[in-house]
Amino acid sequence: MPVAKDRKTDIGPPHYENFLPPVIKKNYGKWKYHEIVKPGVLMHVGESGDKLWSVRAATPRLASIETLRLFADIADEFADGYMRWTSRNNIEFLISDGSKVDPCIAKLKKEGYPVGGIGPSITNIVHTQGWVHCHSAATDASGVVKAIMDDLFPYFEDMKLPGKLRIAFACCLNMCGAVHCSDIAVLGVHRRAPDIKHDLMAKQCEIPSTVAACPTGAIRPKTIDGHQSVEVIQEQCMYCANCYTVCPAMTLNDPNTDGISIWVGGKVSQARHEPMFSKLAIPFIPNNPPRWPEVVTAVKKIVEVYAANARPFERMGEWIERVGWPKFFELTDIPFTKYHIDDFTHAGETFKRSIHFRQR
Amino acid sequence: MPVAKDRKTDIGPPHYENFLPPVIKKNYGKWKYHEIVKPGVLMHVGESGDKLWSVRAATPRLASIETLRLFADIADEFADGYMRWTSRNNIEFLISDGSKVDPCIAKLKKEGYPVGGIGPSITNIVHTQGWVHCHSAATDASGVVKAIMDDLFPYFEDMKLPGKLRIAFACCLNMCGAVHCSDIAVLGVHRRAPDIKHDLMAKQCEIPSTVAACPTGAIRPKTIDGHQSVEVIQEQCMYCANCYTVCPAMTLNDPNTDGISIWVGGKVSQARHEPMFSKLAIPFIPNNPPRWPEVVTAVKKIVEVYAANARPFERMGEWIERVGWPKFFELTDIPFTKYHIDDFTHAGETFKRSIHFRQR
Amino acid sequence: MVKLRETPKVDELLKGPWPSFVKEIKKSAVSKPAANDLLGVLERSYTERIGHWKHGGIVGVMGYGGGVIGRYNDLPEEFPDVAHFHTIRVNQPAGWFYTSDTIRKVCDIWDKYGSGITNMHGSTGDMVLLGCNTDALEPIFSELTAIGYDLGGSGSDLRTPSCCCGEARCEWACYDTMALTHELTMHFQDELHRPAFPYKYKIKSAGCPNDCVASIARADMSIIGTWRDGIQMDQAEVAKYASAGAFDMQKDVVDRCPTKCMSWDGKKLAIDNENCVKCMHCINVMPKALAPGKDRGAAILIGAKAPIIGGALLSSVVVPFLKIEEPYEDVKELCEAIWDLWGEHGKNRERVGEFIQRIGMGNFLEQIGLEPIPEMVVHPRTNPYIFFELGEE
Amino acid sequence: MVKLRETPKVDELLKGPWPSFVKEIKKSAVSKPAANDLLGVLERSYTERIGHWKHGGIVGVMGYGGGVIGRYNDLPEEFPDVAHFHTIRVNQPAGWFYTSDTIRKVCDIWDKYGSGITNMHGSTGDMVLLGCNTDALEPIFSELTAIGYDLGGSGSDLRTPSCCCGEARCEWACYDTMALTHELTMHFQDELHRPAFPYKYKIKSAGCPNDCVASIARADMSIIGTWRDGIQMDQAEVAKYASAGAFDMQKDVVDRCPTKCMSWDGKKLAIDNENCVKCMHCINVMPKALAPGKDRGAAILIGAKAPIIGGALLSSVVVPFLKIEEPYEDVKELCEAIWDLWGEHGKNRERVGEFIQRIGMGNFLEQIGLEPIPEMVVHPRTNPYIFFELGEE
Ligand code: SRM
Ligand code: SRM
Ligand code: SRM
Ligand code: SRM
Ligand code: SF4
Ligand code: SF4
Ligand code: SF4
Ligand code: SF4
Ligand code: SF4
Ligand code: SF4
Ligand code: SF4
Ligand code: SF4
Repeated sequence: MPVAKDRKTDIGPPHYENFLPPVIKKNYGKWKYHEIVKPGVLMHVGESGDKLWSVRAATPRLASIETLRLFADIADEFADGYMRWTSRNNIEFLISDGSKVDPCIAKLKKEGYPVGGIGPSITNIVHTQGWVHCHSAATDASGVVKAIMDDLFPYFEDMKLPGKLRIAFACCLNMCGAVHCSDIAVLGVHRRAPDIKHDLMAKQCEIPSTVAACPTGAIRPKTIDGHQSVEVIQEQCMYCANCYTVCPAMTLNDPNTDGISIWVGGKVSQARHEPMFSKLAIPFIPNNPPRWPEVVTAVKKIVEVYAANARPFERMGEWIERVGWPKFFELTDIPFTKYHIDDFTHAGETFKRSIHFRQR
Repeated sequence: MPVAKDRKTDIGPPHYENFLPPVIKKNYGKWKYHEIVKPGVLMHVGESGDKLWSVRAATPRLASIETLRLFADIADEFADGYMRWTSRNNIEFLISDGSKVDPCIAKLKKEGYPVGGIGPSITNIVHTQGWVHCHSAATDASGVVKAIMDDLFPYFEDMKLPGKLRIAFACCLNMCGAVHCSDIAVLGVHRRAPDIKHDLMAKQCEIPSTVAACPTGAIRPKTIDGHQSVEVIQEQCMYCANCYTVCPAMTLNDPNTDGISIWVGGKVSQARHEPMFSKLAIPFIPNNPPRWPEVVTAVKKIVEVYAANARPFERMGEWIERVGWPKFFELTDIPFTKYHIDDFTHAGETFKRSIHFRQR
Repeated sequence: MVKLRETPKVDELLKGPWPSFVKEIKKSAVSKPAANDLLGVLERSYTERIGHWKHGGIVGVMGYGGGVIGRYNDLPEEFPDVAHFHTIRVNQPAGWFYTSDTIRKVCDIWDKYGSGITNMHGSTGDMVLLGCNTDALEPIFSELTAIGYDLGGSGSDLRTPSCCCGEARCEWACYDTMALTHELTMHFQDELHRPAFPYKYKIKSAGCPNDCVASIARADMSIIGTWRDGIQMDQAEVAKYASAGAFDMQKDVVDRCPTKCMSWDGKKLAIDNENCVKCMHCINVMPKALAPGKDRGAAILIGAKAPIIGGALLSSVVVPFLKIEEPYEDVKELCEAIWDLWGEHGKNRERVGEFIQRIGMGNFLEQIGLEPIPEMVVHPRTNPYIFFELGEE
Repeated sequence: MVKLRETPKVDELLKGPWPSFVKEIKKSAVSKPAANDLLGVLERSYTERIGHWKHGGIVGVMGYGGGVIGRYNDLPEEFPDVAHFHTIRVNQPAGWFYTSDTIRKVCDIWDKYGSGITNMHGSTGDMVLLGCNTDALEPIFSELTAIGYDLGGSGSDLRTPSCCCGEARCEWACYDTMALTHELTMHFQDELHRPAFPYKYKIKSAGCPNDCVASIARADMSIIGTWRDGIQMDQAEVAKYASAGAFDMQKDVVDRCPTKCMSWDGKKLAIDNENCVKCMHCINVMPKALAPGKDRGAAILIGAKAPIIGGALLSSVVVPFLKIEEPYEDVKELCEAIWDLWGEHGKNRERVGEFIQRIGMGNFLEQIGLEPIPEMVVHPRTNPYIFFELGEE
């Protein structure tokens, strides 16, 4: 393929200063406080008295260049061309003229990019590739996210929740969406051992690294009609797909057994309670595209129970810790099964080793 | 050896009812409340209004039959012959005539069996055999306990501590004293790999069970000049003595490396805080019989710091949890070392995975 | 009357206010050569900073596999009278209650055959007779049975069950710990005397959550009293405690409640019993005013043990609440279900707590026929490694 | 202008108030065959409930080992225009700030060579250009560098560092997250572009304990702003919040403090800063009244990761407080010390968090030259299995 002559490498990203609005350059490191002036709009006030309005709009994260050009036009029209994306895939227009806030909001809504996600609300769902691009996806990402957010939409636009509620999505255990510390985590899961394409083994994989990839030691080298290959001890496989990631011949995707699990009560902020992992709520829901109604209903139910019962500022996990897991399962009508009881490396640490529980 | 003709077996222990004073038989299951009328004396009052005084006296646990006969005489004189031992090796005289309480106390003190150990005090130390009877002891038991209690004696006789303070002692990792959940635990430790008596291996041990006994897999079968024996990978041995317990040829005792470690902050009651394990405070103090002054000083220091800083009813572990471990090490002047950082199976769970700590 | 051995080091421990075990050994030494040799061995250990005992082979009484710990001295020439120095574990009466009469009878037997030294009691709960010859075992055993005593456990068997004094001397007992302990001990005599388990199995019964026998830390089966209804309260007595001023009702009681389910308006104490986790604290500080509810029973937890091999364990909840009533069939059946499973699949020297962690609590519960419920966990799993049984669906 | 593929199932996701990714793909599909084929593949997946992508072999740009994820479709005959569908990870500017001008330039390049579809942004933080042919990689790269952009990380290398907006748009930033992130990215270009580690290494920088980039959960190295002195307080503003009544000062602020180190007498708020653990809660609810102290810096934690293989990890404290000042030598040296040790002794595909657990935190600290201190643990060890280094004594 063609290669440029005076080829530049290792230049790194552009310096952020090139992209900061003057009001930020001036007040950089000297902001005094902020207010949420209305849903989706932050006003930061500098020690100088200067003000900056940030208008936050939802995006599907997967964005066409047509949309990016539209955002550029909106930025030019209302924000002197300045914008940024957030760590949760929303876009923020950085406005120094307060009078342009409402017109900007109106324009965004008209174009179909609603404004919100600030404060005690449900903001964008951190998510991953799914069937749009990844090989090991146990479900689609963008589709499930779209279906859930359509249903939870009011929570994005208003700020009526007890606290922030973060939802994350990942399409396989690799957890590219880092769902392991979310108030609600939606996670794609495989549920059967890999189906080994023995003929491809030699071509596509290294036997030793494939064997080594297995956390449970379920993979053993085996010669199958001449081919150097491997076998999987079914009872030991926990469908983590780690072998598949190092060896494409260990196919794991299966329409009949793949699906979605739901986890709750994680957080990463240090606010009040230390960060927590999400815990298993629902072990499995079958894939039901295009709108995954069972998943949507389950998530909504959990959100509603939380909204109705948590105290102000309490995150999902803090609330559950206060009322106890038995109460959580009771209020959400989710059955508690043996799958909920940990049986991995540190399982014992999660067994109840006191009698501090509420008698029923 | 001679065997009785009409030999009785499996008759079990005598029925406790044979040994209960009338006031207990009458009020069994119908006690209303109790009061600590003075150090070492409990008064239980029945719904019937009946009263029972229990006078609790210290014993060294290791008791001569001469002493047991003395106790029997004291019981006859003051308690109609009724007595019991507690779960912590104290003796209690069960008195139904209040006027006999003080004379009983006087007699016990005269005989050298002081009265106390009730309420927010330091009661008897649960302990083990040590050099008096056990093969795997890394230190003596009774001697260390005696030296410590001599020094902490005032805490036994009065009730000035914030809460109960339980001390336990075990002479090796088998922890027969179940020290793992004590406010202060004194634990004998070996610190080098077993010295293998290869000639005895065949006679005294099974190679496979010896190899299997090792939690770290440090033991490997090996033939040493003809003898079937084993070898120990030094770097992997953590001196748990488990091999020694199944195979006497793996001797572990060593005057130069054996000694004592000190642990703090455990509890078993459900009161307020769930039960907790004791945590490492001092990794090692050499054996220094007959009075182990360094151990005594260390224990006393911890008790005094706790007494001076904990809130009412707070157990050692509750207090440390509230003020933080850095504060504990600061106040007790105990150096924090890499040995304090767990490196066993669940080590990661004890790493600080938040920034919730006090900045210094 | 023998001449006592010279023990200058050990004698240091005759000093001080705490009762001295050295004095105890000397009391016996005047009439018992074994006790005198023990002094010599100890002095030697105190000088060399090392013990002198050897792990015994199997010694015991006919037909029993447990109850005796064989012990031999490694300097038999120097200390011939402790060359054999076995201990006998005598099953204590439940709650450790005795009369002067029964104590004297035991002493007489030990006087006749043993070192004259005892442990009152061993950590598991037995009355321990410390030090005798192999020959003496059978005679001691038959004389003990003659006065109504039997041996306790040792080795891979049911260990001597023990319990707190419970209803005999405590207003907080939520069930009759001593009756249960006695009945289980009698019912399982064979399991207690003839080791047939993968490893030891200990049962400890505490009448309430204060757990005065440390059952949650020291027993493979921990039976801990608790209640289901509300705490019984006498407001008048509460007020007295409040005015007595021995403690601060808000700071020391209300604020110390683990679920903060109490409130105090200066006059009345209110408890939201729905959220009470039965920790006992408020009751403990006001015995005259508060008491456990009326709907009493116990929680059953499994698996506590000392650290070897995998690290110490506390027992884990398997039955959150059970009425403890004669003839205790459900408790006995639970024991048997656990022993059958563990007995069949447990490895040699694998405690039941370690066994549960190896096979998984979910599988364990399924096998012994208990439903999984959230009370059994601190929280559900955080890792996604679920072994799905697709057959089920 | 191509004819769009029939996608009845996928079209269901055009409905509803939330912006639709299907609409986005269609926007590109009208001019981009690849986007149109992507629609077809998706419809197929939605019908069969299975994905159709294959894990790519190594594709990339000359001299780089990372930055491109190779991807191929398993139905190339049916969907020829996505037979190759690689993604390019473009290193975002720190804090994700852009101008309309720079965005348009990137769009023009992607318009010329790619599918027209992007992710703004990927989970690690990169600008992700989604789907192009192998041939297009070099041209895209040279045009990107021409407008000042470079590739991000992938594979076993330093992954694209990311950070919260920090001082640029937040009053709570305790250090300049964007400056640090930019400097580390520039300083470690080689580590970023040429995979030479045992596995990936991610760095995320959050300006304060709110951790708006989830660094403690998502980065091998989590740099979290905090402070050492007292919280800055404006009592007048506190009073305003109190009277405003949006929340209850006692219940919602004081009682929610993790160490209960605050008190409120109805007029003044008092903070015992000695016992404040810098959780941010009180500051969060009263931005006008409270602020982090003046002695600001960051805590550095190591080792977060997703579950595979040993279970998910959060980062662990290795440096409780560090002043974060240019030229950040100490942060760079810490990175290098860790990379040297892990690079030499880490196993293939072993994340640094797993590595630390394998060799032991104590040993890890010793090797990278940090003193063990109690702030690094929740509590000291509970098990007695200490490997003593007797040489030391
Ligand atoms: C823009 C953004 C940072 C960025 O550089 O992109 C940001 C910005 C702000 N965060 Fe954040 N946070 C942002 C992601 C996060 C994350 C990361 C995540 O969600 O993955 C967290 C951790 C969430 C968690 O714990 O799981 C996060 C936890 C917080 C918290 C703690 C909330 C809590 O009670 O736990 C605060 C404080 C508050 O809101 O009271 C906070 C507060 C704020 C403030 C008020 C800071 C300020 O003074 O400007 C900003 C607006 C608040 C808001 O959005 O409600 N921010 N914030 C991110 C917006 C994401 C979005 O589009 O919705
Ligand atoms: C006699 C004995 C039970 C027996 O059957 O032998 C007993 C008897 C009582 N205990 Fe206990 N406890 C006895 C061992 C224990 C143990 C076990 C142990 O220490 O190994 C514990 C668990 C300790 C721990 O958590 O590590 C124990 C934790 C308690 C508690 C909880 C204290 C706390 O705040 O954690 C109480 C309640 C209280 O004291 O306020 C309590 C309360 C009581 C009461 C008041 C119960 C009553 O109403 O009679 C009894 C006298 C109190 C006292 O001794 O201060 N008892 N108590 C044991 C006496 C041991 C001794 O000689 O000192
Ligand atoms: C006598 C006693 C200590 C004492 O001075 O009181 C004792 C003494 C021995 N214990 Fe123990 N254990 C005694 C209570 C305990 C306890 C405490 C308890 O039962 O509450 C524990 C901790 C709780 C537990 O069971 O885990 C205990 C945990 C062990 C262990 C470790 C077991 C484990 O799974 O980790 C061993 C090792 C073994 O079994 O081989 C052990 C082994 C031993 C042996 C038999 C070691 C040996 O093979 O010689 C000791 C004999 C010492 C001797 O010279 O007689 N002993 N042992 C206690 C029994 C007296 C009685 O029957 O009342
Ligand atoms: C693109 C992205 C997801 C997204 O849609 O945004 C992504 C996509 C992939 N990740 Fe990831 N990971 C992405 C962020 C993450 C994150 C989140 C983060 O960085 O904050 C995690 C969890 C945090 C962590 O690092 O542990 C993550 C944990 C993994 C893992 C598990 C690593 C582990 O140690 O457990 C793998 C498996 C592997 O490395 O082989 C993985 C592997 C992959 C691969 C390369 C799988 C493969 O071999 O094809 C995915 C390529 C998908 C595709 O079709 O392009 N990805 N991956 C994210 C990178 C975009 C960017 O550069 O900005
Ligand atoms: S989570 Fe799994 S399936 Fe989804 S993008 Fe990451 S690696 Fe691919
Ligand atoms: S899916 Fe995971 S557990 Fe199963 S064989 Fe592959 S690597 Fe092993
Ligand atoms: S703790 Fe160890 S040395 Fe002490 S009695 Fe028990 S087994 Fe023997
Ligand atoms: S002492 Fe413990 S660790 Fe060391 S070899 Fe023996 S069994 Fe193994
Ligand atoms: S455990 Fe409860 S019932 Fe038993 S003695 Fe202790 S306080 Fe009383
Ligand atoms: S028993 Fe414990 S949990 Fe229940 S109300 Fe009293 S203090 Fe609170
Ligand atoms: S992490 Fe702190 S500094 Fe950074 S944006 Fe969030 S609140 Fe502001
Ligand atoms: S920052 Fe957190 S810990 Fe500090 S005072 Fe405020 S609420 Fe308490």
